[in-house]
Amino acid sequence: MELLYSAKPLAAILVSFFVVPIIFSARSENVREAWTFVAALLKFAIVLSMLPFILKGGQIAYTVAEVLPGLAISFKVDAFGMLFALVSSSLWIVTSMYSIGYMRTLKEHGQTRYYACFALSLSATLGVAFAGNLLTLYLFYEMLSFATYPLVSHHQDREARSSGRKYLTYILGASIALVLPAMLIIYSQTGTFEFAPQGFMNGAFSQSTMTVLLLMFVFGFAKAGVMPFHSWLPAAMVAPTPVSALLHAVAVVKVGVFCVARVITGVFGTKMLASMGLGTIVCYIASFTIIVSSIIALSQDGLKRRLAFSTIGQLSYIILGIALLSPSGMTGGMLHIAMHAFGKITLFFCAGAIYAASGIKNISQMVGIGRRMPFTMTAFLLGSLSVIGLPPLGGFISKWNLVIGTLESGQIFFLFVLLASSLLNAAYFLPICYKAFFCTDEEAMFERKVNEVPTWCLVPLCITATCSVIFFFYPQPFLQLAKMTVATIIGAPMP
Amino acid sequence: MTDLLPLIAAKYNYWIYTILMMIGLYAMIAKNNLVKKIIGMNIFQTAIILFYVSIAYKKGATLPIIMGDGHGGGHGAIQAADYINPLPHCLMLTAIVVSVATLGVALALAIKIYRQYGTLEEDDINHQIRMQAGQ
Amino acid sequence: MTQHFPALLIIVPLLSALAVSAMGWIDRRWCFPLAVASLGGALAVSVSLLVQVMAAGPIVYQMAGWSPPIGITYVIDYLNAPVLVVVLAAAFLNLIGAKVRIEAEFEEKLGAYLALYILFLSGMVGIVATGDAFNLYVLLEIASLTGYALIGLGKERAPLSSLNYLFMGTIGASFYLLGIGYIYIATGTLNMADISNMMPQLMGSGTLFLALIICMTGLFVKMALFPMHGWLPNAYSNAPSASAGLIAPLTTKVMVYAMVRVGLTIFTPEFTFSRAILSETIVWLAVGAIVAGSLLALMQRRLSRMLTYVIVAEVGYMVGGFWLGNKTGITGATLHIINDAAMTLTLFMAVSTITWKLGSDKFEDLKGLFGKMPFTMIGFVLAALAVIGIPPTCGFFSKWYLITGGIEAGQWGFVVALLFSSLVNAVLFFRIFEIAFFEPFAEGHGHHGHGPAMSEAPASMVAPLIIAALSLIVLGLYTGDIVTKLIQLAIPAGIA
Amino acid sequence: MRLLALIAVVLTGGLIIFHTGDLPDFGDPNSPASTHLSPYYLEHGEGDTHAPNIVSAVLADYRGFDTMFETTVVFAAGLACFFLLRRKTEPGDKPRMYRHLPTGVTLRIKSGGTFPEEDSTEFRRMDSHFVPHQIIIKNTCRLVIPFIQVFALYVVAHGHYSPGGGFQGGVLLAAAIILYAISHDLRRSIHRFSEKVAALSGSLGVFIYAGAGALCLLLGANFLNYEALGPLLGVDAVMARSHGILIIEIGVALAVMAVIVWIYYNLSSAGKHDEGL
Repeated sequence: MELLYSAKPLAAILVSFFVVPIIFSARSENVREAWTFVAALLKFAIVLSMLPFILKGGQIAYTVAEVLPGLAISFKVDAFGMLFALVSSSLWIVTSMYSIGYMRTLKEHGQTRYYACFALSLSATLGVAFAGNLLTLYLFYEMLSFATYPLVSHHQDREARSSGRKYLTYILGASIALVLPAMLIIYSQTGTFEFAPQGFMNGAFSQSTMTVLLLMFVFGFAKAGVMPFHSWLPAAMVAPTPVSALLHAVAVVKVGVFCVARVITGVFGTKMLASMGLGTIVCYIASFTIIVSSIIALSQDGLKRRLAFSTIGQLSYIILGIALLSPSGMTGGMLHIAMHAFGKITLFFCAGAIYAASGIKNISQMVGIGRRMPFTMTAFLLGSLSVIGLPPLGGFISKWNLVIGTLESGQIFFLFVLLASSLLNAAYFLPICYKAFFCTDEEAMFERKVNEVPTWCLVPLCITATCSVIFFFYPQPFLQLAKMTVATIIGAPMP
Repeated sequence: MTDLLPLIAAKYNYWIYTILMMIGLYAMIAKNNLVKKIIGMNIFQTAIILFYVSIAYKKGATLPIIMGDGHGGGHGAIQAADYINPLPHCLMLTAIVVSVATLGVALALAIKIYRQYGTLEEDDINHQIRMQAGQ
Repeated sequence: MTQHFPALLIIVPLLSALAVSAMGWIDRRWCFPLAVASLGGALAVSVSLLVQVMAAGPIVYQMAGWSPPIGITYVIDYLNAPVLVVVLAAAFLNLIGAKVRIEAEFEEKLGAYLALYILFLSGMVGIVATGDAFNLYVLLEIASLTGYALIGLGKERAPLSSLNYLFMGTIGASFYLLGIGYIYIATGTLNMADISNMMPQLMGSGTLFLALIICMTGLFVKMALFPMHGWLPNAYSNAPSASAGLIAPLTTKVMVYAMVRVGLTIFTPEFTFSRAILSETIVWLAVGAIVAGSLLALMQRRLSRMLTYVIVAEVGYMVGGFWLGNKTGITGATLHIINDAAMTLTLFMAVSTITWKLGSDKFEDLKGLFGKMPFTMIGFVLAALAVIGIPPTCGFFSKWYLITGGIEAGQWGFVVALLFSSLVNAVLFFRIFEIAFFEPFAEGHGHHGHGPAMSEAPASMVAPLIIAALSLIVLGLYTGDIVTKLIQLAIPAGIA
Repeated sequence: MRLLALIAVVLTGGLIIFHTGDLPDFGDPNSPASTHLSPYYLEHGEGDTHAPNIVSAVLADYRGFDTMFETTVVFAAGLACFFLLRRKTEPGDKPRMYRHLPTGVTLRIKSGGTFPEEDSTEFRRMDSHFVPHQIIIKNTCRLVIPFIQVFALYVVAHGHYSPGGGFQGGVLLAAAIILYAISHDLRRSIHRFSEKVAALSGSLGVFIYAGAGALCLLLGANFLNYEALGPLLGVDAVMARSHGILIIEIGVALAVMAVIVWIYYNLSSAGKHDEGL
């Protein structure tokens, strides 16, 4: 495998970091938002420029500083990290566009702080994606928690305050109380943190200790929303919708599952877990979360809350996929990071668009809205189909792989979990679409004239919806990246 | 008991300094009046000074000022055993000065406290503080 | 001249303290520039010493030209060179940051205040640099005596708090003196290196064990280890802000340094950690300090008081880490001396800036501060993150070593206490962030009367604060270098 | 609280006494304390420093660095007392009391009236209603004070040869001034030896000490190594140490005298610098 030393990963991370002072000192709104765009495009360009090399099977490494003896803050871009980085950096561009429309339409306060924190969050997300060892991963994980706190509690009212408190309590509490000790115990035994394709535990612990450590990670990365550490996510929906969209459908929650996936593959090693049968435990936990969260989602009336519970379930798909430890399962899980991101962000954009245009948050009041906002609701339909996992949308591909994965590993139980959950997904999404388009004139709840949202909002959600469709037909480079990762892990030749 | 008595007799300096020190310490902790506490502090420090000075003592030795004419004559080489140990004395000169300085600052603070509360009884002062906090 | 740098470290502040105090009577305008120049000079000297030590190993300086056991020596080695730099840098930054306050609050007594400030610092520097056990006592008293005065002129209960501090401080220092007496009885010398040379023959000595206990008790009182911490919160929270910003970062940390010095250099680790029961007891005391400090901090309603209890908990970190008795733990404790000094400095400077503009540090008065004083709050947030232990701030890395040390030593109580205190710290600080972030600023409540509009503090206060806050991250990123190039070389062989 | 204190104290005392068994007997000439380091001082002290009083030699030369800080402690205490207590006397809007010395009549002058000059020989300011006119005490003290001062100078200068030195001499000098302040009154004393002079000579005293050390450093030797002063004073190394000791003893005496007087001024008048005790 080729290894290239290059500062590109660092540059990709720092782009949005350095734009923060500029955002703060910008004279006018336009200048400020222009700089956000510059940073977003630059970041995407840097990430993209690394892609060909990664696709050739290479890796890019860079060490910033050796903070502890033998333990550095270092980056290592591999296929899996690349996949995640691509998703988050491309979606930042779209979200920035959407933010402008949304924030200006609703005349939100503190927009400068908003854009600055957004940029910081993206730095942290890429940091997690490119982390070369567990310490770096943890560092950026925590940085993301703090950078997103002002975003979650953006409204600075009582509700935002209690949600912000809940958000930090869960995320910070779990990471300090569970992840940090687990890391320390591992480090004191193995003396290294460097991710390796087959983990670096090398039998340093007994099976029972391994079980405890694994669970500490799975629950400790509370951003992954595994039950019972999930309830911060619905609470965090008080944030402005672009925040919910990017952070709580893409960056924050995906960072959580990404961390779990990294730990399972890079720290513990799939072979070790398979031989000890630990993957199955995680699978059961994930299945529980999938089913329960889908059922809860059915009962939610607030659109964003329903989306939030849907997200919780979908996150556990990814964890389930990874924990199946079979090649297709892992491919499916990793691919689902990308596919779900595009689908879910579309849904959030639509929810925000509806709110910005009409001020409505609840599903029961959305009867007939499809006639007023046809583009938005069409996009919504596409997004929900993708999340449910129907062709011809990207979500189908990842779900297909997941299903194959359950068969490969011979655990039929999880196949039924996936199928049941898909039905539930359909049950909580499709009625919304149905009611939005098909209703009698009397039932329609929109007397007053509601128009489509401004172009700044509409364009992004159309883009992401279109992407979802495109990925069904052309799932590259994500599929390729996921397959490469799996190949590295199981030691197969590069696809 | 028969072993203990000669032991005490041979090392009575330690007993005396310990008792003195504990008297001082007790006064510092238990007394209510701030000036009494300051006095306790002085006893405490003095006990330690006594301890050091008693280390310096050697049976049959005299104070460490070298006898003789001081110009190379006199009675040959100086025998260290003839003079008591000068080092603890020197150290204690420092400790005495330190304790005097501490005493000065302690009294200054006591005066300031008296000016503020009109009393030096600690429970009265605490009472006043609690009354102020209650208002 | 470079070979005289260890002496200059002390002479420069001492002579300038005299000059400043004299200038207080002649022309007050010269006091402040002189003080800044002297601290800056001493800081430069300490940095150059650090470079020398890293290049060529420890430096021994013989005062009055007498060789070690006879005269007094100063020893600059891997352990104290970084501590010296941090101590001087902290005092320097705080002095600049507090300029406005000092000049407003001590107008008439400016000369005396600055002279005391510098004398306190020279005491601290001396404690860190000296290689003589008794000399350490004298310097300890210089630092304490000036400290009482610096605290005593604060508001409300300051004189009473200061007198209580004086009592406890004197008990602590006297115990240390007594311990040195016992060492002297057993060895006949006062030079640290000389004592440690004799230690191998005196391994079983009961007298020395008593000396160890007494010395440590004295130092524990001085550093306010639970349950001897009662004097600290009152003394620090009632002190004038400029003094609190000097004393809070330095005193406890330098006392912990003295503990490390006494434990490692005087008694040698073989002897210090030879009695498991002693180490065990002290680690549990430290656990008590961490838990009690954290819980008491939760109960406070004033920012500065809350921080004083955080200090109590931090002392527990360092004492516990040292008495774990393994290399990792001692590395963590030593690293935490440096990091905690920087963190406490930043926190207290931030509080000083806030009270200067606001006239109060009660929680309910902190509303809306993020909007009104953004730069001050950025500094405060960074320091808070360091105290909680979030990477890449320095607090994370020392906590890292401490916890790893605890795991290695099998002291699970200590590990749990550290994690618990991290969580409590998170609660403590986020409670304040919430108030300062969510609640709107209440116009018109009692601020200091500097015009009607509440705004950011003057640049001379904010700039040093921001520098201190950024140093937290820089220290964090250079942890690897600090540990491998300094601290690990400072820990003597013979520790697992 | 008291019971707790008693228990703590008894336990501590018990712990210390429990360990006395290991300690050398009182007056044991063979204890480590008396055999390791101190013989060097006794045997070489006079040869090294030309000071038969070994305590002085150790104090001012071998461990001169400690002593410098000892002087600094005194100075710091003076500063601390001043810093804590001193307050400006209230502006002249209160009635003041004066005694007319030739007649012994006490005058009360209301605010706004014309006050006598501060250094007037006929009128003296008073703070309390009754100040006795003790002619015997005053005159006795006047006679004694010069002798005390001369003796103090002897103690300072003769510290090499007999018990004595800068601290003892300084305290005696301060005692003379304090005696004056007690027997006359604080204002008169301050008039003769003002606060500013006290503060400045305190600084100067410590400065003589530290400056002598720094001078050695400038001359190329280690800090406080008086041998470097030899060429300057025109004597050999041993005599240079002897002279060095004298120089710093003078500095110590000056500092101690000034600071103790300064502390007395502040303590006795609670910082008001009025009539005092």
